Amino acid sequence: DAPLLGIVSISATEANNARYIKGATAAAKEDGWKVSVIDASGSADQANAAMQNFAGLGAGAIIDMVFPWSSIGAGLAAAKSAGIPVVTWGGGLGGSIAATNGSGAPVAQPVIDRMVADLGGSGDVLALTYHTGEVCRNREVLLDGIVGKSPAIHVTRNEVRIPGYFEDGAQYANAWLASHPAGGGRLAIWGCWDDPAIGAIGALRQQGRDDVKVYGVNGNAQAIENIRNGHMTATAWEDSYTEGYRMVKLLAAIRAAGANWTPRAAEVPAVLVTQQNVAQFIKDHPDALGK
Amino acid sequence: MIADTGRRLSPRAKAALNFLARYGTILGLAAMIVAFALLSPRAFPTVGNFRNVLNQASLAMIIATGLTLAVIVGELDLSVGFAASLHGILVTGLIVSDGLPIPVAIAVVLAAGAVIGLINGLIVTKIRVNSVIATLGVGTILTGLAFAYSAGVPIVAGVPEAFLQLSLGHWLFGIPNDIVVMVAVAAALWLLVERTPLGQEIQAVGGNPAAARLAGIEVDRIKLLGFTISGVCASLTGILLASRLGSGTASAGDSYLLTAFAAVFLGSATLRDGEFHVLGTVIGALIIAFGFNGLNIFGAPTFSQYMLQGAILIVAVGLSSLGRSIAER
Amino acid sequence: MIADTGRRLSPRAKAALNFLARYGTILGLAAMIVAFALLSPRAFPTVGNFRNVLNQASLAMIIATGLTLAVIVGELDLSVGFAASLHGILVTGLIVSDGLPIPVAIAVVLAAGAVIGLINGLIVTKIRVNSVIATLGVGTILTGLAFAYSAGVPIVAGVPEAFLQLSLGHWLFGIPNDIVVMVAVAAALWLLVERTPLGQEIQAVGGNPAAARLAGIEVDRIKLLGFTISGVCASLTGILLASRLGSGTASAGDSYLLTAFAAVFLGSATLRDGEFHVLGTVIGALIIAFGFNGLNIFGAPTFSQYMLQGAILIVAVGLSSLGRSIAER
Amino acid sequence: MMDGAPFLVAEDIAKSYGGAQALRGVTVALHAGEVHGLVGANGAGKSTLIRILAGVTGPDSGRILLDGRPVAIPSPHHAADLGMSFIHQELAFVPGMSVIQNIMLGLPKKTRFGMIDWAAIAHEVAPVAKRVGLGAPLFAGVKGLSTAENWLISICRALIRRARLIVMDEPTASLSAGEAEKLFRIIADLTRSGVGVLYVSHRLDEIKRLCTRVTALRDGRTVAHLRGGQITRGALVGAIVGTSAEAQARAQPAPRTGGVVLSVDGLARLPRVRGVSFVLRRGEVLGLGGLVGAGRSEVARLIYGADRPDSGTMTLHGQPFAPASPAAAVRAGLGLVPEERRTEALLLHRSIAFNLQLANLASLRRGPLLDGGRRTRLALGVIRDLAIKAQGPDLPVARLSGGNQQKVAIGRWLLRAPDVLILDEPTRGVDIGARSEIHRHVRALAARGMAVLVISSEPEELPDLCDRVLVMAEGRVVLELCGAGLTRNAVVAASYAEAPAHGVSA
Ligand SMILES: Nc1ncnc2c1ncn2[C@@H]1O[C@H](COP(=O)(O)OP(=O)(O)OP(=O)(O)O)[C@@H](O)[C@H]1O
Ligand SMILES: Nc1ncnc2c1ncn2[C@@H]1O[C@H](COP(=O)(O)OP(=O)(O)OP(=O)(O)O)[C@@H](O)[C@H]1O
Ligand SMILES: [Mg+2]
Ligand SMILES: [Mg+2]
Repeated sequence: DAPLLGIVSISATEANNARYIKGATAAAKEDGWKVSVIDASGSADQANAAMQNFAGLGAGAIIDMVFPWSSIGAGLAAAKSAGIPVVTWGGGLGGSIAATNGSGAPVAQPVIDRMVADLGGSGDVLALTYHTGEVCRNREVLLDGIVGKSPAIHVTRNEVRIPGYFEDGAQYANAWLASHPAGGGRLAIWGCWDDPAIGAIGALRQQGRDDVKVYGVNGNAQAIENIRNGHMTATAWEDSYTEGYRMVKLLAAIRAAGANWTPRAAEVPAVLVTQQNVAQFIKDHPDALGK
Repeated sequence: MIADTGRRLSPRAKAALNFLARYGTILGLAAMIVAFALLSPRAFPTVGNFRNVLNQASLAMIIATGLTLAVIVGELDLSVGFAASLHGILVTGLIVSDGLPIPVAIAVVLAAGAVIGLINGLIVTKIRVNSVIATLGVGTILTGLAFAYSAGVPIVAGVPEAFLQLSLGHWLFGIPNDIVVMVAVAAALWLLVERTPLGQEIQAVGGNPAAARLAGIEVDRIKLLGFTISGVCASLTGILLASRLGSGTASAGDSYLLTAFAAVFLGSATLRDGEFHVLGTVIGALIIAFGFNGLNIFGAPTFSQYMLQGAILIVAVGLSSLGRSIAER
Repeated sequence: MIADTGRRLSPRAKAALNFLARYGTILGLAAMIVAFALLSPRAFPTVGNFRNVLNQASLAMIIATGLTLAVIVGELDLSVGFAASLHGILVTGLIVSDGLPIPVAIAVVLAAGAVIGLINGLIVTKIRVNSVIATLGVGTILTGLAFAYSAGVPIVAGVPEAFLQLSLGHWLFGIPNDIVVMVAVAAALWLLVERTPLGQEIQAVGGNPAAARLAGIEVDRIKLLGFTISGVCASLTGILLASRLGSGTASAGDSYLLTAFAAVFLGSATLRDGEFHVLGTVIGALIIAFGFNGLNIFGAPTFSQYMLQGAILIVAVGLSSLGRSIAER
Repeated sequence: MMDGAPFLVAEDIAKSYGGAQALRGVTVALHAGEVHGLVGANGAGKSTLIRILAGVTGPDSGRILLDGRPVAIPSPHHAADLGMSFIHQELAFVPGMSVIQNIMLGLPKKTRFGMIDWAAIAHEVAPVAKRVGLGAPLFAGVKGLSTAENWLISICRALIRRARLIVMDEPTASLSAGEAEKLFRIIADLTRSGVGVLYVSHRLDEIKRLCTRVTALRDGRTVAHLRGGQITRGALVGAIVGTSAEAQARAQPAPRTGGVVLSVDGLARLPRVRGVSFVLRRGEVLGLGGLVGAGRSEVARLIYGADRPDSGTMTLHGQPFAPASPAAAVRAGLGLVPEERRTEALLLHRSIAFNLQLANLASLRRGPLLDGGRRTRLALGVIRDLAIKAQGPDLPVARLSGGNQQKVAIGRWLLRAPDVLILDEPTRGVDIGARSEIHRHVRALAARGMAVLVISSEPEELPDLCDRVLVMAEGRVVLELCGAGLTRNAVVAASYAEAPAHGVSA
């Protein structure tokens, strides 16, 4: 019988999650896993329940997507006592997690650098943040570090919710734009991942504002499309398909090593996508548009 | 010990309280706008910002006025948010993957919205499942359909600019289309409920279904109508949302559910005592939209924004209801 | 043409329908369990898995039985999910940052839950704000408080093992603690509502507040009690959730809101006709938990899991209500 | 005993609701062991006074003295503590509860280990239930009980509380002669044991028979105190309406030449209706008499499509008639004024005009819209015709007195004028003036060709109003009365008759 690979996603409909699942599923097919995906729809409690269920099923491995290791205590405990390795994507390394990737803070670095450069050292930034997520928090720390070196850049922060990030992104942008009229200085909107920034783009377009640069992270299909159309300035394409693919490939080694396994991060480098290189990028990664 | 329990309010005090009871919520909205204007005199009270607020409020308002119809006939419709998500995916899918002309795709999706509303209604009136469970169940199924249709991947590539202009454009005197659509929907539903014979039946069914039935009103049909209108409005919101986002994205509309409910229940304290009505919902949606915008422009930190938003809800209704309960004591 | 509309049900058919009306929901639960057992004969029908399901259901059930009290007295409490989130942060914060002993921290948080419930109740009974708006407003404020307390960052470091054992341990005959707590809460609330004089007043207030008042029952006090119990149960859920997650995380408990409502309304179709009661809620929560677990274990694709979950809700209630409506026709 | 000092005095009580002055200065003195009648036209303020005594609402001015000491009654809870017990005009039930739970609502209950001891309570309640004639099983739900049975539950609750004063607001309005008789005997027992009873009724012969003193209200003022021999029908009518002339209710029977409009054959819905057959002719007023639970309201609901029959056929204007819903019946030309105005007929929070329009929306259509002006005119017409005491057509129906609410429920159908009108207890709670006014309207409609079916539990009403009366017992028609044979006593006697195996076919 094929071993079971249990995937617990915070939101299987979120674009990046979906791409990761695709990659993981492709690798699983090659390695002879049977895949089962549970959408916890943002609920940590449901994620724990799903992990317990997978443990009860005697799964061969569990992938936790985005829930930080700190919020899946019961699930980890169940997996541990059943001897099932748990890896995370964006959940960080801690507890009894065997491996992680998509930790994503470094991914954001080129985008933030690019934004600060575009601002030329002064201006206003609307940062759309999500503190509950470890990845987003780390990206924000990175942002603070880089922007902190330019005292003339002023950052306004707003927390978005999951779900609800589009609407929140749009609403926060809308209000921020009202107090930052065109012509007052250089303006930028930064999303700790693409979706809130895409919500903000809706607000910008509705107000007919083209003086604000928009930056995202992750490079989901919609972000690439927006860059191509000129509505977004830059994003870092996190190759989540490959991340999913490689993580599953790593599982064999984890299982073989058993108790001797040393937890580690297995990151996949990101690609900075801008309006200048987007055409070439799409040529290189046609799948990035979600086809 | 004094046995005379008479505490008579002066006629003037009573009139003031009655005024408060009726217009308290609207006064709350006005006071809030004035307060924000004083706090952020340059950014808040501008034509541009007000247009933005209306624009931003329009989708929530369309879904909320539709929901109002379901609530007036005495039922809850918890499927509206999930339905909006599905319809957003569906309309982009029909345009992008199936190559349907935009008007045809929109017509198909609006029809699908009507059908989903009808299904909600049939489950409630024929199988007699409580509307909370029925619409939650249907909403969950719709989420599944959205997954099935899109495999969770947003439909992005190839969304034509003409479709984006649906929400982003302004074809009438420079007024953003979303606002025009919102005003049209609210006005049509207001006319239907308040000014037509059918509207009287709609109101009667929610007020006392047993009495409405014995007065010769087809209660089940009216309920079906309420659900259907709610479904169509949800699909309209989904279409405009997809146009606004430039993509069909699963669960993009889910969060409208709570906003719409807040608007509808805020509205029930407006002008009338605890009755749901379209105009009230419009005012409720405005309170929510102006509250969010004003707090944001003022630049309060996120946590205090939440606290103030919560307080605005309670105070807006509290003004009316306190006035009413003192006046009637 | 025959005008004879007679369709007489045989007494046996009528008895069967009445049985269905009463036990339809429970039959649905049983049928679902049997179906899953046939589909996944090795993994589903095991003692371990059933203990697992009960364990998973326990938090939702605690919050849902508490909510049942608010709903029985005729009000909605939309703050429970947000309250659970806040209390989870609060309890870890008190233990980790303020170094309070675990029992003291728990007692403080339970008291905070009672106070929040009381505030909900006072806004509803004294200011007469509709309970949907009041509890949504309070819930929003609680979200703000949770942010203010934790800045949205999960409280992880230094959570003592003893606190984790609260939810993960099993101190009584190897039964997981969560299950023990859940059974205790449900049993206590069931006794209160169904078997005590106070419970009669609670039922009366929800059934017909005007009649209850005329009969000399202090309606407002009973409503306060309902809200307070709902608040305490939400805080208990928040505490156990934090222990289960091993951290205090903002918005971790938010999603209990919909689950709890689904359980409560599923329950209202169980055994009784559209009345809310504690036992019904317990069964409703079990239906949801077994549905989630069975579909998980069967490993259906994500989209069909949603569709089946939605269908389970509707069918479970539909069995009862269809039976009832045919029998009464 | 009766001539001692009164133990409860309500002195110069005034109360206004918004612009309406419900009470302008009312004084009532109650003695232990007496039945004190409270009479007055609809909207005179009787129920308002009672609500003040019960602590449901507070007076604007005036005071209440108990045993000579002023007391405050801020809530119904306090009223109970002061030893007062109430049967309010508007029924107050918890629909999801059982009979015994409703009886014990708000009363202290016996417990064991903190848990309610229902067995012990039932032991206590059963004799009281028997005494008032409540036949329904104590542990059954109240859903599906008839209005009369609900009233008996209210009466049980008031009796079990063991009060010094029991206030009864139109307790017999929904009772038929038998139950009323039982109640009168109970009242007699109560007064013998020193309990005071404040008794409100529009049935003047009851007042005459039961009361030792009477206070009459008119427009919120005390207009007369009568006692003993002063309590005559003429004096009561004079005090209530301000003149001594009582409108003649009995109309001349219209010549019954009309053809059959509705015929009912073998209509049954077990267990309440067991085969009912009759015909209803154009221009006639047909009465349906009988005891509580005889199945009359059920027959009305079956004809109206509100319930489905087990068997039986109907024809309307000679065509087969089997309405699937009340809406279908209304389209076919029927109308029904249901028994329970508050739950079955009215939207209490809506205006008079809104309530009146509901069966008449087609006639208010102007283009696609509703003709608001016409709606107001029609409402004003009904308010005038039925003498509804209200400040205007926009007043919510909840603010009307009980009798005036009943007039709104009837007014809806007077506006529509259907071919067949079914009236279930049409004058329940309506004062004597308005009662004859309603009777006059019904007769006028019949004279214009309408066929009317009237259900009434009030013994006088059917002989007053009807051309012909069918008496029902246990789900069957047992007797037809008409002409000289149609008298109060004949109706009452037939109600108690053994039900024959087969009904009398009309
Ligand atoms: N809640 C209220 N709001 C406004 N007006 C009211 C309210 N309750 C009663 N009234 C008015 O007070 C007056 C007295 O009403 P009340 O119910 O005391 O009359 P009643 O003598 O009991 O009449 P009936 O015989 O019809 O029961 C009426 O004109 C009525 O419209
Ligand atoms: N929907 C129902 N379900 C169950 N039982 C009912 C229902 N409606 C009425 N009944 C029962 O049928 C009996 C007959 O009621 P009905 O109202 O037809 O009698 P009635 O002759 O009009 O007497 P009343 O004067 O009490 O109205 C009542 O005693 C009641 O218990
Ligand atoms: Mg009265
Ligand atoms: Mg009857």
